[in-house]
Amino acid sequence: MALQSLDIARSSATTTPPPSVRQTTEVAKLIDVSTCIGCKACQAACMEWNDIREEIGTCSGVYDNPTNLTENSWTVMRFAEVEEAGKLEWLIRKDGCMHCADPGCLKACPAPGAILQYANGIVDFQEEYCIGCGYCVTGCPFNIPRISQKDGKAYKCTLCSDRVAVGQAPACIKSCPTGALQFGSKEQMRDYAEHRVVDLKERGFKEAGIYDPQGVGGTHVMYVLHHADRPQLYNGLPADPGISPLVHLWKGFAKPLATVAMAAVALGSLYHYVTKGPNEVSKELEDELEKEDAL
Amino acid sequence: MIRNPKDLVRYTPEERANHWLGGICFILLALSGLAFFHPAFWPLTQLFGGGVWARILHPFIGLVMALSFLSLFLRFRALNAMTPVDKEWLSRMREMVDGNDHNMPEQGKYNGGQKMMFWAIAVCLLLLVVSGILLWRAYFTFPVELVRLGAVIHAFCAVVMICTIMVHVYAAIWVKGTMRAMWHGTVTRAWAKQHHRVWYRQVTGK
Amino acid sequence: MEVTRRQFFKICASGLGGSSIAMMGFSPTPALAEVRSFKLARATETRNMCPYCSVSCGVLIYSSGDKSKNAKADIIHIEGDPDNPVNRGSLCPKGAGLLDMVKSPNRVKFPEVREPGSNEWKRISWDDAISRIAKHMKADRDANFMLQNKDGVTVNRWPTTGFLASSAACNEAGYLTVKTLRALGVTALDTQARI
Amino acid sequence: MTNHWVDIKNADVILVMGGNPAEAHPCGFKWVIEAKKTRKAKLVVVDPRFNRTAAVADFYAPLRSGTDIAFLGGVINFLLSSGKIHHDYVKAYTNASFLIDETFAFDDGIFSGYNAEKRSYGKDSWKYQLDKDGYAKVDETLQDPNCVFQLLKKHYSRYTPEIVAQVCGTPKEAFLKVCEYVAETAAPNKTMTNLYALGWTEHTVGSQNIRCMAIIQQLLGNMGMAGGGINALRGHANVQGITDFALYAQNLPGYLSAPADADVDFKTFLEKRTPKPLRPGQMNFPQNFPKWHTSLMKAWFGDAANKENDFAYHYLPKLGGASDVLSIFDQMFQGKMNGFFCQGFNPLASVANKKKVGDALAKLKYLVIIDPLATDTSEFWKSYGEFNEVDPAKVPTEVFRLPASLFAEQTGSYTNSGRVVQWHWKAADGPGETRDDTEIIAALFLKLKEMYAKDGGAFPEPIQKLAWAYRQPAKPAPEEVLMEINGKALADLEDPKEKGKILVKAGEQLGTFGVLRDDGSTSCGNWIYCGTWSQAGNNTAKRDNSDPSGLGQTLNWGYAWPVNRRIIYNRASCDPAGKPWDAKRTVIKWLGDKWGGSDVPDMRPDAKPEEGVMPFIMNPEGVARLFSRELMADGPFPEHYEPFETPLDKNPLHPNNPKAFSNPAARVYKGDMEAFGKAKDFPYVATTYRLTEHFHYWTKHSHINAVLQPEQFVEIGEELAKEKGIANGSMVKVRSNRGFIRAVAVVTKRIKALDVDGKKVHTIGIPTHFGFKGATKPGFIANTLTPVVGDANVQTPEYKAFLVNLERA
Repeated sequence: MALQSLDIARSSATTTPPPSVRQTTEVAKLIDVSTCIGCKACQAACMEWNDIREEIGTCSGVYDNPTNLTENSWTVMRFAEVEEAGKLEWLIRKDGCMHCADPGCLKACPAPGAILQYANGIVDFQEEYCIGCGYCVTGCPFNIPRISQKDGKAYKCTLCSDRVAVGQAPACIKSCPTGALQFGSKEQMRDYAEHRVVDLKERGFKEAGIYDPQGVGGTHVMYVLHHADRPQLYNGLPADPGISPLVHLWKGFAKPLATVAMAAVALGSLYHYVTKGPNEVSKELEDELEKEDAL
Repeated sequence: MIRNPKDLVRYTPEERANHWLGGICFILLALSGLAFFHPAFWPLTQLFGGGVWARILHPFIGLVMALSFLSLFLRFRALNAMTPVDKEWLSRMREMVDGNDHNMPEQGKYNGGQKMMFWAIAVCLLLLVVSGILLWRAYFTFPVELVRLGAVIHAFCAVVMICTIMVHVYAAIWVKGTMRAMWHGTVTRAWAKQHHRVWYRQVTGK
Repeated sequence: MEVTRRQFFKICASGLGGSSIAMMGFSPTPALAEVRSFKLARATETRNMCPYCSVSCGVLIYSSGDKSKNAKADIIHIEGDPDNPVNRGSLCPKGAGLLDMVKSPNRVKFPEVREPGSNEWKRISWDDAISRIAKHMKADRDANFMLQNKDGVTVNRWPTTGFLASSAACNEAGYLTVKTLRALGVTALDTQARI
Repeated sequence: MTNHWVDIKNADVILVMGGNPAEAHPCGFKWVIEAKKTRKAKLVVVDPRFNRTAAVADFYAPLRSGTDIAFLGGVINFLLSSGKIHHDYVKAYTNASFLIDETFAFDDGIFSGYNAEKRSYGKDSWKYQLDKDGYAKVDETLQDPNCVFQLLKKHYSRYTPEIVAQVCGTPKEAFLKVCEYVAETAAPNKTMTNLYALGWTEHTVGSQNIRCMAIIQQLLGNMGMAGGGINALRGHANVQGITDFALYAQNLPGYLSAPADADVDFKTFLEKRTPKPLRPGQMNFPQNFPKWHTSLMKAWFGDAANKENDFAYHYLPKLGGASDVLSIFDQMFQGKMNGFFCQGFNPLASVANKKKVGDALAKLKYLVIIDPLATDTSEFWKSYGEFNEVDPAKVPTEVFRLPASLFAEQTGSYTNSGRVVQWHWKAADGPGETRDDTEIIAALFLKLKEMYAKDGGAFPEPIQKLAWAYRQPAKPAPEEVLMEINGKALADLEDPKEKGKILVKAGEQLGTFGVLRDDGSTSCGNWIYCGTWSQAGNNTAKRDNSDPSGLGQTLNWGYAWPVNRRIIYNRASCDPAGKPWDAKRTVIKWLGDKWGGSDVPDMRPDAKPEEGVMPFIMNPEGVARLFSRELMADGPFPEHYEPFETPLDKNPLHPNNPKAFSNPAARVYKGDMEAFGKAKDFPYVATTYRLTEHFHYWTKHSHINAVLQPEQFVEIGEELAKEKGIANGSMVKVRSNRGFIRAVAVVTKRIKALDVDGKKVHTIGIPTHFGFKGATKPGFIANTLTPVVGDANVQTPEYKAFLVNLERA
């Protein structure tokens, strides 16, 4: 028994608009890094709910395990020990899909319907339709999608679209012991985040702020950072992410332009043929050779 | 078509087979590649058994085509060396296109346009192979910026290539008596004398 | 092969037609966008508690089946109990991974014995296990039970068999354990609480 | 916990020391974050490592492991010398004004009455001066040099910030900053809560670490307050319950002290345990001991416990001496034990000095493992290369492994760290032939009973007479067991104040321990659990989480012992007149005719404030103890002693008294003393601890958790790593005098070298959790390294501070 789909706002490799009359509230996940203890409950809950199991790895000298996102690890904690002016901070960031308003993965995807953006803002992969080309990886400014070695499909956080579709919060959010992860409408999350920023500023983090990068149209996963002026401190969170200009070029105006160019060549040839006619061997030459033969 | 024992041999069977191998590869590559390039062409993936198969097959076909062209390249490289006559020919291409080819400079086995095409395809294929490997995620992993660049180059070269080949095919259709050179290997003496008089003289000794 | 003007048009037309057919007729079934089915829709929900730390978080255990006689309940998912005032639905990485504890391949499923000097386990029945252990216990208790100490004070203890009690057992199990052990005279008794 | 998890949200300052709740109790830690978010509370962490709790703290101060008393003594000195204490509270609710025996003395690290030979104290001088009525003498002005307040001041005057820095390695400024945070809560309307766990208990001065905090919380007036208290963050889901049920030798269920050889008869036994009030008009609640004990014996032995046989007094074994896990393994090691049971316990991994434990187990005739998992202990006889080197052929022990069910497969109650008893329901059968712990115990008991009935044997009476009237004797239902624990009236219970009025009819479940009797007319399996299953039914299964006060008390969720009280000593949240110290956080108050509020009052409900009944009703003096009388083994005031393995060659507080180097009253067995390492061979301080991804030695069997933290590692500061040429992620060998482990080096900024007594001290962090069985990478057991020496009072081993050496492997 399939459940009702979420309303779709955008579908990969689809040039016509989806049904878009219904108004759906945008949702968002807020990651308040300042109250995150890096316990990895979100990682465990993610694996458990989504029925994915990473392989058991090894310790590589850091707390990060698994050490990177994979097709089986849709979220990982990234730990950074930052020491400035003798004050040590252990900055711990939950990494995973940001659910961009302007998703680079969706833009790059050539398979119709393999990447969807629901009207509530969730960007979801439909592995059924994924062809495994990896263009989504190229399109993503946050380096999130991973192609499975097992089935050649792309995987990433779904923001538990199956839970959200039935009115539940994503598994990671529900599990988060300290409430560093919150889920609600994007508006609620922004309000809550602003409240947290005020608290952080009072505690001496002058540059505290919200990470909701406009380069990708804003995200449906936002961070509260103590050092919003330097997101790179948090294990390389990009300061000003956007879809690469190369991807824009490739998946943007190059597509129609090239199609037109090819059509122009084809039609031009046709026109040429119609107007100029075929280039036949001249009668005189043929006659001349016939004469030679006759000699 | 009437075969005449005095027809001139333009391509050996090996050369023709080589050409058509490349040609078939090109068609398959263009069809599958276009499917990934623009949603309008997506249904073409069905010719390959669906999107996943198209994605799997495309790079392998590409490799076959690259090898096949490499062989063609080695065969015809010398014949495609540009000469001053070619340059003159090229500068007067308009007359040719208009169908007034009577006063064009005399040409060897290949005219300046054909040579241009040869080199364009060679460059495109080289770039397609290199950029294609960057994109071949099933076996290779490269830094994402390089992959992005690869995607742009691959798409650009593919479009240039497709246009070039369209011109190539059209030219063969337009210039009557050309197709048989690749189907059967021979051309009429008249055809040769009209379009490639230098070559005609070389092979006939006249 | 000579291609005449008419033939050329034919080729063009059939090419167009062919690709149109491919696009219309043979094109894939349109992608049906669908979120994954909510896997708990009709699973049975049971209120339980995390056995790990002393926050004792409330958990909801979801099992397949509706408890009908022929359907064997199989635990498929565990998440936090939102009503529990302490954890309010949250779980730590241990609690969030409870399913893998329940399903651990390292769970002991049958009574086993490793005999003296042996290098392997041998599966035995429960009856066998209980009788053999009870025999050991009785032999040791009868041989070493101390009715009086050297000062002649009644002490009634069995000092030669010890017991470390589980801190993850329910109160009821703990109570029955201590009640039984004290009746047997065990004094070498301790629990995880100490370490 | 004196308070409970949710109550942490009411705190203004949260001092985490001796614990790491973000790591070990993340879901409870949410209430710390809640306090930060909603009350702008400050989180202060003092720990040898910058841990996950420190990651979200407002202030972090390092200290050398094993020097908490020096640090906290410094805090006490700071509070007393700056006068930042809650004066009214201290005067009214503590024994500050009590006069101590004039012969009490403290001389260069040793209290009066020390016997070096026996390594123990005679405590005759650690007592109050009593008047002719047997009440303690007091000096309300707190000026008498023998009053507790003056003694306290004098004792801690030595703990200056300089001494703290010298002993702990904590920079002086950092120490003073912590003091300021703490001192803020001396204001009557401010509270600090303290969260501690094994970081304080696993020391040879473990109990005194906690005593230190008790003194501070008394001085600040934070006991009994919402958002205050001393909160032990306990280990397992039901470690509180299992402690309450006394699955250890010294007590019987409900913390009733168990009989020992010295209790030659029932009368002596009762007299020693039934205290007289030390101040007039106090509740002196332990005077009810005979009622609790008699009711327990009725629950256990039914009619076979009666007045004629002193309520089956001699059916109980008498404790002959130490009987803690360290002494049990020492006995076993000496070949004095034949049989052993491990019920949900993995001693090979969790007890100190793995080698000694393994050797001890190999001397047993039989070993029975009752566990859901294939534990390391169950395969102590099997060779796992260098992780467990043993020749099975040489191990004569017969080992049984009985499959127990897990939480999900059981119905019953757990008691959380906040003393809330909660019921849970079975979700599915266990795999294979697993059985509940109750069934396993019942099977063994019934088999033995049958054998004794048939063949006779040593002292069969208690076995034959043990009450076992369960509907299915082989499968006692948890419901009927909890009903038995709660207790019932065996006869109609008459109101002692009103003749003829029946409080409880015969056969009815009891509602409160207030009605327990010492004449055998009530039965109760654990007096503090009386009320869990009243006539109203199973109160532990109550699921109404409404919180009308907003303080998080949720009185209708489960059932907290005692009598559903959520904050104990809550009478102390009001001033002597019955007015709350902080009206915004009213726990209870005097309503004119009775006590009431958001919690069950910890006071006789009708005790008028002017009666002067003091809040600490479990103490015969009615007040809290700054001076702990003769109740501790190692002194009435905590004193800093060095760990048994220390990088120093003297105790900086007592440089010239070798007797006061390490805890003079801690017990050390022969062989274990020799196994201590010296700083010249083992220059680094090691400390073991938990990681949030794992739970003890269980979750190494769970795939998800093995993914999150797959392999044994040790944490090393960058400076030490550089000195030793150790690269991050490389293998290292850590050796103590008892063995070695190999692990991956995690080189970190989070552990810093400390400047201690003019010496640079490096700390090496060793997570436990790993072993040779499980889904994680097979590895060494961390307790291969740890020493066998316990706290002087409760024998908790010193896992948190010992010496090791380090090399590349």
